[in-house]
Amino acid sequence: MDTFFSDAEQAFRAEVRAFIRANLPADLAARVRAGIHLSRVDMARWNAILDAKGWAAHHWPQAYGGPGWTPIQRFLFEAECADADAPPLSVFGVYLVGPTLYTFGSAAQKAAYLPGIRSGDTFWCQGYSEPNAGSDLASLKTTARKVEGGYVIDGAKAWTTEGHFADYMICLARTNPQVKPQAGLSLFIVDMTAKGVSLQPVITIDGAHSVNTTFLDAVFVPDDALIGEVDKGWTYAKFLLSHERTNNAQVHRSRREFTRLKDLARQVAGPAGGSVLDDPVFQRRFAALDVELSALEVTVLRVLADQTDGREPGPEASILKVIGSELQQRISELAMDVLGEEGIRQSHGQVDGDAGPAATEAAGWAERHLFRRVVTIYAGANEIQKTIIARTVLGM
Amino acid sequence: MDTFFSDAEQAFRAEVRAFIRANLPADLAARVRAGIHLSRVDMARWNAILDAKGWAAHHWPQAYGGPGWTPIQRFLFEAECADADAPPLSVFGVYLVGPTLYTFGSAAQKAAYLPGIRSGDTFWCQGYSEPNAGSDLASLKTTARKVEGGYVIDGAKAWTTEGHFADYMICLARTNPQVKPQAGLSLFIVDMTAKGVSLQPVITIDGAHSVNTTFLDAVFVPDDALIGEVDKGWTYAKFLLSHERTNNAQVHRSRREFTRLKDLARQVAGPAGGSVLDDPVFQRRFAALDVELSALEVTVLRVLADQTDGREPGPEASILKVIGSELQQRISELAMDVLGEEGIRQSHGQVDGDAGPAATEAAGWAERHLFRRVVTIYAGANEIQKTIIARTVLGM
Amino acid sequence: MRRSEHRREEDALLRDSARRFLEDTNAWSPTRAGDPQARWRAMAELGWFALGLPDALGGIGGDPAQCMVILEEAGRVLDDAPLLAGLLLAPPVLAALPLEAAQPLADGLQAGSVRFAYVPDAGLRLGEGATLLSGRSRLALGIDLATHWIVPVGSGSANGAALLLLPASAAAARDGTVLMDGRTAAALTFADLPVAPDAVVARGEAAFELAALIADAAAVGASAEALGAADAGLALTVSYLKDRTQFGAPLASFQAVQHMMAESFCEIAQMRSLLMWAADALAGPAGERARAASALKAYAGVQGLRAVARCIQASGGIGVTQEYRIGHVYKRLQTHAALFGSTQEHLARFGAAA
Amino acid sequence: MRRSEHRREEDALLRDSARRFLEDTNAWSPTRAGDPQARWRAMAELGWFALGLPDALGGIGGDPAQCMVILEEAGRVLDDAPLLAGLLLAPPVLAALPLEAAQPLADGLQAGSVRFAYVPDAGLRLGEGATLLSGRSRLALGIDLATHWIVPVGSGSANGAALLLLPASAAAARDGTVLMDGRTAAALTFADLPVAPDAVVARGEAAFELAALIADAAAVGASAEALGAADAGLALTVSYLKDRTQFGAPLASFQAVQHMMAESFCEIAQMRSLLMWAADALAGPAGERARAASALKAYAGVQGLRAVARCIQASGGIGVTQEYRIGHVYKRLQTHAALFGSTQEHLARFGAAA
Repeated sequence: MDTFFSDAEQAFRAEVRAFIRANLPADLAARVRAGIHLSRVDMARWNAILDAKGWAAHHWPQAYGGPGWTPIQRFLFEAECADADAPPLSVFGVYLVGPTLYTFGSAAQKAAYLPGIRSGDTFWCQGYSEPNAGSDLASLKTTARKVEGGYVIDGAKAWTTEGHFADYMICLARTNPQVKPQAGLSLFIVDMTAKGVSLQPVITIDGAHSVNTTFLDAVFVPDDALIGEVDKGWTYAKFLLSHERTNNAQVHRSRREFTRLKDLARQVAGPAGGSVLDDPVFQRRFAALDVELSALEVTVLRVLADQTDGREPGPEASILKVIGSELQQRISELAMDVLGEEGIRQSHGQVDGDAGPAATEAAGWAERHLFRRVVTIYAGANEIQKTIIARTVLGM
Repeated sequence: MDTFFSDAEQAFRAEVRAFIRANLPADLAARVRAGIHLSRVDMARWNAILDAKGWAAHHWPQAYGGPGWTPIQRFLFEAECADADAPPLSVFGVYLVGPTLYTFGSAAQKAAYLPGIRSGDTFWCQGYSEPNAGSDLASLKTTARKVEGGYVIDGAKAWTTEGHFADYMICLARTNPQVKPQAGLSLFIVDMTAKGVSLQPVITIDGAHSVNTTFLDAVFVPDDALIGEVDKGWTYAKFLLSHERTNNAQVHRSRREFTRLKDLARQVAGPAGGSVLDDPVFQRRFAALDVELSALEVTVLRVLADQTDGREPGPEASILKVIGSELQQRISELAMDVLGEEGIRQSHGQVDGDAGPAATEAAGWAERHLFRRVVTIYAGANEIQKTIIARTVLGM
Repeated sequence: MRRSEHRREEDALLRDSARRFLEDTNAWSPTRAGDPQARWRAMAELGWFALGLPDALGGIGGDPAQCMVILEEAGRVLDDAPLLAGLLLAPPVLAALPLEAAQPLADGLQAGSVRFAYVPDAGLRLGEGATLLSGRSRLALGIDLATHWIVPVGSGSANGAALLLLPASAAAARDGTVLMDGRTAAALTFADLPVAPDAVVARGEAAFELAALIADAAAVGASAEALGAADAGLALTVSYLKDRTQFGAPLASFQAVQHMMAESFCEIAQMRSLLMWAADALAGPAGERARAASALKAYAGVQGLRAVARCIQASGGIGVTQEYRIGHVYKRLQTHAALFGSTQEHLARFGAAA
Repeated sequence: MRRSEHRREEDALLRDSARRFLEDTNAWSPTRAGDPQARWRAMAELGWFALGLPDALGGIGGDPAQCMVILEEAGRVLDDAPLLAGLLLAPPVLAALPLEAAQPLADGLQAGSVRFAYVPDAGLRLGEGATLLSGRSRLALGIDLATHWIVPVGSGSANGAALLLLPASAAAARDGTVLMDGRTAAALTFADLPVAPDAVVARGEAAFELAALIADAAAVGASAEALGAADAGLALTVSYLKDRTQFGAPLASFQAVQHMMAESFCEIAQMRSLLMWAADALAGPAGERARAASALKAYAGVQGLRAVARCIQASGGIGVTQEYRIGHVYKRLQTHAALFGSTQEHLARFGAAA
């Protein structure tokens, strides 16, 4: 895709690459390669390194500490980070909460929270979905009742990823039950150490703990925890969800995984002698997947080019989540086929040295493969995305 | 699948094979191999040969001239016919109208019409669907008004396959507009030469004429053209549509096409030297399709075994149309990939002799491939079939 | 496949009793029996291990289709008992032994005291005058519980093939693991293990044919478990979808969800058809047996898995939690897709045979 | 791909004017101009053939992306004019000729009096001191209208490759046919045709590289037409679905139908992305150019075709009639899937290059 980038952009890319090579701790990269659920400490370490360089909040405006990059530069930065197995930045803090705060928050909120997000000192989680409202956000039941000096929040939030090490939750709650469902919601900052907040771990299909159910039992939040205006939360939340749509494509991570998987397939013995990648059937499957991934990369670039040039996003922005999530699943499905029996082992007898690449990488692939079932469900299930495409883009 | 059949059934199969080998005219088989839309003369010829042997109406009860075969014997008979490239029997006469008449018709109707269907002397077409009611039969607009001595039918029928050479139409018309849509329909026999019947050819995507729109302009039919009771037509029509569900699977035709295509792939030069079938990617595609086709064959046999043993059809009967039609399309799609440039030629320079098998067979495959788009649409579009499966089998 | 009314009634009775036992005692059940060996003996008391054994060894006739009923039911509850080897693979091995050697093993099998594990070949070989066993196996299920190992050696060709029946006390390095679906398994490595003459069930052509039969039967049996798991998974999902309301209506009422489940139903029905063919073909000639087994295994590994993935998708968030059962169904099918020959291997073999 | 605002405005103007002309004069239009040569001259008068030509030959800069605008618009109306060769392939061929030979051809191209056809190589060879042309080509479009043939020879390797520009009066047996999509095409067979020295545009490495560029450009241009056809087909279908009522509601209101169309939309959007990459890459190094062209061609042949098949399905019965346009869109995409290298060939090449 090199023809897409200007000489200046290529130079920028080289600068990013050099910085990462010099500054990304090797043990961190190794952990990224091996698994998927990173600890808070892991993520904070890399966040701090980037922050020192001024690159942590790389898609924020310069006024709020961003580096002032174009969307294309951000794309290249993210591509290089993925290529180098750098930890992902916290999705919630950097990608979702930051933009919400600098767009809708008060001056005091910006001052209080943005620096911590940038530096990686504070972590955030998201309190949108509820146990009885999966993709149907308009039916939220959590309430925030106005009291002297603040609000009292009652309810439960489902799928609070990283909630068990987050400092704050950005929480959607019903402040007005009289109006139609979408209209009476407001957005709050909830301190996760506040009285009445409790978590129940949700172990996911991969056997890991990254998700929780969060119970909010008469949690008091002060007035200045309200973001923007009361009853406007739905508008802000929608903004949030649509703001980083290109992030939903996960195209850099998918490209990196694809490349690693292809390397692995070159080393794993195939059924007919030679490597798996010597099998023409596997070759062709890799090629077909690569074609679709290449197309997605260009689609992301098209959306970013529109952003760079200040145009409205074209209809192709709406397909990123659907295509991106399906490709993530297809890559890990292919990985399971490449790995064969190694892929279903949760432990390996001789991982120290001569067990071969399949044994060393298998556990990570299997975990990712299982957890990957979630990507077509979260952030608006793909069926909902398709309905949205049909209705809003095609006018059906 | 040989383990499925008893020794007696294997012997029956051999008898059928011997009869076909001795009696199927070679020119007829050649025409079946080459194209898809047979003339009335072609079909009648083979029908007459079978009728002389007592095998034409092979799934009718013996009381009406059937040979008294079990469903499994019928399966084997049809498999042998397909294997030998025998022309298909008229779907409408033998498969649909015959069973309707011997089940619901009067003694006079049975005597008048069944022999001609058996012998191939009379051809029938189906008048269910209408220009504004595709898969939604309950919304039919054609009316039959009671008059002295009979009914006057007004309306239009869509997709009357073989209507241009049919002698009779079995026609669903509204006799009672007062009741709910399904309740007021009746089933009539319409003489295609009657005053007021006119046809407009519908050329299909393959460029051929097998389908028509039939206009019924004040067509008088006598009282004895009514099948069964007035206003009960919907019940009869549903019976008709569900009666030969195994026929919708088209499994014998698909198996025959698959075998022929594989033979062809052995002879056509592949991209990397050798034949197309020497390419492991094509090999695997053939294998994957063969697996699904084998599964469908067993599914059909399961339904037939239930029939043989007098059990209610199991839920698997409902999937035959969906799976069967999708496989038909996948076979012809694979054919286009096997044929390459030969597949898009409507004519071939040197079809006499040394043009090679691709050139000789290409036109037939291309026509079939195009016409094949229809199989997931007709007889209840597959989307409707899936809704039926979800509602009736899964109770959703 | 075409079972008489009588056999069908027998199958139904067997299915009911197996389902009751398995539901009451499996890992998902609150009343689960704690001791795997005791549970195994209870299964034996139900007569399961007589189903596949020939009359001559005190069994009841050797009908693979009845064994499939048990395996399918075990799959429904995601049972982790390694039933496959005892039900399907031991009978042909015992039938190949001299009666005096076979009878005590058959008796023990039926009593639950003799328990077999199948150790799939991955380049095992006999050296030194065909008496020393070396090499590494593929993953074997049920090694922990087994008293005897069924070990095909050099099974790639008739020349030099042997089929061994080794005591589980034989010296072997066990590279054990917990599998994706929670069961345990191990690859065994032998290093010049002396093989006693009476441990050799068959040699040469006979061993080659027996090993092929066993490999096919393992593929079919594993797929029967997968089918049971998938079928129960679909039922669970449909039931959940009827209860769960979103956007003001039960999920089951949405057309897209209905079509997803209809597609999974079609795939599972087709998988059942292939199982019926393959179960039938296990008793027939090797060519059709191999074709049917590979067709089933390949289908289970692609369409079967896809049918279950669709159930997860339709279930939404709950579908990806550890506590909900559908994810475990997925893991069972994914595990079986990798065991006993991969999808691609089976598809290639099926294609080559046609 | 990343076009300046200025270029984007130019593209939009070009698209509008091309669409107007093509809609007014194509085979589906009631006011269609009867004479293909006259229509061709009208296209030339619109300046289309200057778009791809370099300044030095009187063109306006050689931007493949603008040529793609024309081809996409031609695809939208399923135009049967063989534009590809003149728009995309002639410019690099003319640029490789000496100026005095190229200029009159470039002038004629822009005037509409010189019309090129691309005769794809399928084992053509030059014998007898590289002066006698023999062998058979693949199917070539626009042979009837062409005045000149672009003929790559021995293009499988640099060694012995040549690129010829032959007058359409050259002796060749034409194995002509009507294609599935209604256009005419022919495979040419040459039997020791003497080739004049000035008919040889390039030899050896240069010819090999030029032939590769042309083959890639043909794959990309054909896919641009396919994209236009598919995009217009989707719009037509969506519009039909909004009008057509079944079961008491517009078809467009059914969730299953909505999802089908959303999936087609996704595929067509992805195809457009690949076209933008490939159009860009045509001006770049051979490696990325080949990869991008093959990615696009393979995608158009599978997902593009599938997107249109879904439109037929959603349309129901009318979708399979000759009089309705969507079936013709399908035929165009199926035809393009077979021309200029099959899907599998392109996928294999893409995979090998990665």
